[in-house]
Amino acid sequence: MVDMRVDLCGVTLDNPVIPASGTFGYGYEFAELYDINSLGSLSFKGTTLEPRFGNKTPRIAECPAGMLNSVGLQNPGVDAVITEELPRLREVFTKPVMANVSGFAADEYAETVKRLDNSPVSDMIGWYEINISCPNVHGGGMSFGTDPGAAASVVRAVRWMSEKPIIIKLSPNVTDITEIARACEAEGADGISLINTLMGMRIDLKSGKPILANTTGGLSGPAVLPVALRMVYQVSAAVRIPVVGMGGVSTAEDVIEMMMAGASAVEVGAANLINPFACRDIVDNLPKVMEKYGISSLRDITGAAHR
Amino acid sequence: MVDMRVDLCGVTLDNPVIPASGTFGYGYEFAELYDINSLGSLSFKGTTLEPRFGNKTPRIAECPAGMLNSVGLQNPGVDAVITEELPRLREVFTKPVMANVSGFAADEYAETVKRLDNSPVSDMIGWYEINISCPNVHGGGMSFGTDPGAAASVVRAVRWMSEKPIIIKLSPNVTDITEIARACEAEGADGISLINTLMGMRIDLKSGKPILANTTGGLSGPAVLPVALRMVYQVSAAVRIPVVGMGGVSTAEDVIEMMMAGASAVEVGAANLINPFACRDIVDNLPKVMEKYGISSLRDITGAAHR
Amino acid sequence: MKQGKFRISENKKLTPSTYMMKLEGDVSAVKVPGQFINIRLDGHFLRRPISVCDVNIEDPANGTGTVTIIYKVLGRGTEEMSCMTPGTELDVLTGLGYGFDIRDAGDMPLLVGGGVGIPPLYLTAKMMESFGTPPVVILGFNSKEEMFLVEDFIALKCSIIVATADGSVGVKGTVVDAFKELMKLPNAAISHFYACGPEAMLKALYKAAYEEAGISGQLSFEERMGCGFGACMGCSIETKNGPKRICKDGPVLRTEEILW
Amino acid sequence: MKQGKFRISENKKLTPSTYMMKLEGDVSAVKVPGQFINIRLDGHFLRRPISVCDVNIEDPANGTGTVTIIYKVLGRGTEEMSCMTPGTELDVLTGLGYGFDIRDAGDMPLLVGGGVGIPPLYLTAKMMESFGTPPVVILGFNSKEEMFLVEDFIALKCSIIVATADGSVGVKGTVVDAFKELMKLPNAAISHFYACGPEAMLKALYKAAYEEAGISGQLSFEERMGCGFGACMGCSIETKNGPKRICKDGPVLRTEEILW
Ligand SMILES: Cc1cc2nc3c(=O)[nH]c(=O)nc-3n(C[C@H](O)[C@H](O)[C@H](O)COP(=O)(O)OP(=O)(O)OC[C@H]3O[C@@H](n4cnc5c(N)ncnc54)[C@H](O)[C@@H]3O)c2cc1C
Ligand SMILES: Cc1cc2nc3c(=O)[nH]c(=O)nc-3n(C[C@H](O)[C@H](O)[C@H](O)COP(=O)(O)OP(=O)(O)OC[C@H]3O[C@@H](n4cnc5c(N)ncnc54)[C@H](O)[C@@H]3O)c2cc1C
Ligand SMILES: Cc1cc2nc3c(=O)[nH]c(=O)nc-3n(C[C@H](O)[C@H](O)[C@H](O)COP(=O)(O)O)c2cc1C
Ligand SMILES: Cc1cc2nc3c(=O)[nH]c(=O)nc-3n(C[C@H](O)[C@H](O)[C@H](O)COP(=O)(O)O)c2cc1C
Ligand code: FES
Ligand code: FES
Repeated sequence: MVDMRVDLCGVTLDNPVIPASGTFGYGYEFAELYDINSLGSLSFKGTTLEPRFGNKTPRIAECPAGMLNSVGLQNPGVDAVITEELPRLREVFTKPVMANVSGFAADEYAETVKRLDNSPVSDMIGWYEINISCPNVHGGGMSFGTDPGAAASVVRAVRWMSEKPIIIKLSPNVTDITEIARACEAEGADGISLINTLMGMRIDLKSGKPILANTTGGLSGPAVLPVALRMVYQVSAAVRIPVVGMGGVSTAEDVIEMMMAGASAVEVGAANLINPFACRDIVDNLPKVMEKYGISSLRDITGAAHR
Repeated sequence: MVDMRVDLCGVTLDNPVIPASGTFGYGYEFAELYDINSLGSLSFKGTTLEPRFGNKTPRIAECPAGMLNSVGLQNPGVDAVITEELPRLREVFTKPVMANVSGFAADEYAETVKRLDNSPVSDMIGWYEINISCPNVHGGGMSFGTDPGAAASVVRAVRWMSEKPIIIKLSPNVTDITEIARACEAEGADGISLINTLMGMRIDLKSGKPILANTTGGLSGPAVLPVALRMVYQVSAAVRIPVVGMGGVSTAEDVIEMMMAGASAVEVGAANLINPFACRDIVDNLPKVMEKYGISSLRDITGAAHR
Repeated sequence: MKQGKFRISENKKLTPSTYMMKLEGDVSAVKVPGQFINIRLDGHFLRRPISVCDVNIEDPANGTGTVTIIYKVLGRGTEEMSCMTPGTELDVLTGLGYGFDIRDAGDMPLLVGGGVGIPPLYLTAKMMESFGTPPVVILGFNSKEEMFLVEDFIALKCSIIVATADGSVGVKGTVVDAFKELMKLPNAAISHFYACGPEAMLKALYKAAYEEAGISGQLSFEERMGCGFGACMGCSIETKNGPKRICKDGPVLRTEEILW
Repeated sequence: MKQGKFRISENKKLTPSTYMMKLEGDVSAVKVPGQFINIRLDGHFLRRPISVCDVNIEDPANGTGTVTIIYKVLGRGTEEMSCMTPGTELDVLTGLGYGFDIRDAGDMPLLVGGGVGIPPLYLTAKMMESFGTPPVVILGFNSKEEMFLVEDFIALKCSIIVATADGSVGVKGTVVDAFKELMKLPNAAISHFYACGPEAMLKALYKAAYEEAGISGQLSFEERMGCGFGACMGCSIETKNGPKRICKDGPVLRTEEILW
């Protein structure tokens, strides 16, 4: 028998497989398809203080081995998440949830975490995953995730809003990701998750215009796997806090590769969209693949590539 | 009849298709396969002042819709290129060549350009393509291409070594590519070419170790197309000098998409490796695809997505 | 929603650019007209959403049967589909979308379809006919040579009006022109309308039928989709009732909620 | 080098993990033993390099014939190959690499192969035999159940020594152990050796045969390849004669030039 358990900031997961934010809604709709308690955890749709409709459609464009999205953080706002979405999730999911939070100013992140943490559903939350890839309205539109100082300011603002672990989710669209990761660690972040999407675009040959109404969007899917592995490898060497790896993972083999690069747990995004059973299938396949590569405990392989 | 001609820094090309540096050797070996004069031009293997063996093998790893390479600029050095490689190319290629030059210090780039420009084969050269993605030994190992000041220093050093157009080839591994492009333009670069490879890695599940001897390598192939299109779009809006687009191009449709994003000419890299006839096939298909989309002159579509 | 393997039993050219494909497998998730299926194609990352044109359950015990789709060759994916041979297996998600609500049909329902917006109306008409109310149907094509499914609607005892852009058959003009002609008839007491087609057509029809003629209806929309089953918010549009996901809360919206 | 479509005419399991595939097409680019072909597989970006085990020209006028390869299931690509059925078409580059130079064989050439390094030695032996000098052959396997091609070498009238790691057949040990046994025979006047197998085997053999016994030879190497035809420098290794591309200047290197 293989041991699939892993530890993330002091919480033990039955397995490292976590559907990534934005690709699994608030989870309960997937529970109609399979028992989502087979997952390690789930990261829910990026939640903001106010409800957001997001960008105009088209929001999706196909790419070789991947896709672009420019959803733009559509979500019903933190209050509706507390009163409507999470209570529905509670009925079908018994494990700690990763609460993905977005914002456009540091105090907005803080307020959103605070409301979640003081809500009747706060017991459902195992970790906060703070997505700092959104444009920073106070910093001129560049994303919080592309500047160490701005990233640190978000960590500083949210750090004391909860006693739960705060994981900062980084953008890959940077020259030196380790610099941002170190800045977050220095401010007291409990973990780093990466990567968010790579900025890309596609053009419709018939019209000559960008396919996405928003012009550019975020690339995800297998195409980004090598970039994600490289960044997880670099960041896990640069910080001491645990790393949640993601980007292009779609098989049990990919989960193992991401852990060897340095991840303690692994999120799966776009793969859920083309195969709604992707996460379940990965969890089901993991023991077989672990056996194939002689891995008896998944915990042991985190960072194997560094050794 | 469609018109495939395009202009690049004052030189007219019969068509925009240019094999990318590092994927076409010094060209003459491909001439055994087909008449390479059907191409717009070719960019030869990155040439340095001294001969270089490059990195240890494995230097190649497969990826979803792409590949990693860590060749590390293997080349026989500028003097052998002048006396051996280019004379062989001259026998089979009659068009202006793009001379791809690399270095590890600004004066090294300058000296390489100078030797080429004062050599008996300098008449073969239509443009210099200065690859600033290599690590900057004087700047602590970060690449010249990741810092506007370092990029500008290279342009400054090579600018007066030749009267031919100087095109600067940028690295995509940066937070803001427009900043680097503008710094190059300000120093007098005549064109920008992009993208070089995205830094990535893969791990061998059997050993748990990185596949590449060099740990990380450069990702190229269709996987990077959306990132390349986005950067070409951004840079062509940020500078007035022409842009040579590349990254994941493997069909005539991709060439058109890259031009609509803002490219005046288009390089094709990894596609040549899996189909040695890729560039010939793209040139052959272009007229048909132009007709399909009602394009009578390729020149006209550069930057269509901006309009 | 169900995920399953389907076997192509037929793949036939209907017009120079339109094909009909029959897929055999577990069709039990297909419940109402206006739903769609989402087809995985090798070498393409995203699935291709195509409306259900018809469904036939062969074995109710295990839900097996045949789903019929009609698709136009638009890009690389549909082009590859057009070359597939019977026997090929496809990975398909079925039972997607909320579909048309035919309980609102009333006494004289009208179906309006343009081009490859027509297929989902076939199953709609078939169900209406089975409830004893064959609808009035307006079908729009570019030209006579692009016509398809017309005979099938006739077989359902629908009253058919065809409009072609070039006038080669029926009314010369759009389905909206045909609709206006229809409304001039004294006995045209349209109770409710159901429409599917290009967005420009839907918008013009919304104006003519809902805003001007005061008839309520249901319109089926297309959006580029990430998942097709509600997970990604890739297809959301704003409505008077808040954001709706075309794939899950749609693809059908009611005239009353549309924001134009 | 030629690029062409090849039709699988046979794909057969030889051992639990080794398969033999026959490919029909234009084989005219295959000139010498030790060359390889490079196979494009759907869904994989890079081609898969596999040595030519045998080649048979059927129609010299247009160069058509059959190429035989033997491959081990290692990862996803070779696993997919193992499931392919006769009739499937593959895009293949043929005539890659410089191969073995059999002009140096001398009176008593020795071929040494380990595992899936054995296939290219078959064509080598076949050509030597056709020139009247059947070689001495040492073949190494892990165990009896993993043996393949042995009968075929015997049919070529070669003298065969088999070594297995578990001792289930022949010499217990490696091909190098078998080589050392061979060298103890009074009449073992090996003129030149040709070897292909895992790098550790090649290195040990180089030491035993070249450095210790003073026999020159040619060794065939494997490297991960970007192109397989000399364009990318992905497979270069350093030799005493400067850098060499395993795909184009190799895969065979001479003992004299190897840097170890
Ligand atoms: C709910 C729904 C029902 C549909 N029903 C039908 C039908 O019955 N018959 C039919 O012919 N077509 C139908 N379409 C349109 C059909 O999905 C597209 O024509 C098809 O996806 C194009 O794929 P492609 O690979 O040929 O084009 P490409 O342009 O190569 O596709 C690239 C990407 O864009 C997407 N895409 C391109 N055009 C559209 C579009 N118009 N709508 C949605 N996605 C698009 C593709 O799905 C793919 O992800 C429907 C679309 C939706 C959303
Ligand atoms: C010149 C040459 C001749 C060869 N001849 C044979 C032969 O006759 N029989 C045989 O069984 N094998 C041979 N090999 C090895 C064979 O190429 C690999 O086993 C095969 O590519 C593995 O593919 P995969 O998809 O199963 O493995 P994966 O690990 O999934 O492949 C991933 C990538 O790594 C490459 N790769 C993995 N292992 C190797 C390797 N050992 N050598 C080169 N590339 C590798 C693959 O080509 C692919 O690009 C030869 C290799 C070379 C270079
Ligand atoms: C449709 C879509 C929506 C997403 N929304 C969010 C989000 O709300 N918050 C967030 O942190 N990441 C979001 N992401 C990013 C993913 O969580 C993940 O970081 C990224 O897609 C890389 O993983 P993948 O390649 O497995 O998809 C979204 C991704 C997709 C495809
Ligand atoms: C094997 C290989 C070697 C390369 N060597 C060089 C080089 O010497 N100089 C350079 O400027 N770019 C080099 N590149 C980058 C390509 O020129 C090109 O910028 C990149 O591969 C993106 O294009 P593609 O996706 O079409 O391959 C190399 C790329 C590959 C795959
Ligand atoms: S396409 Fe994903 S929610 Fe509609
Ligand atoms: S694999 Fe490209 S040069 Fe050898």
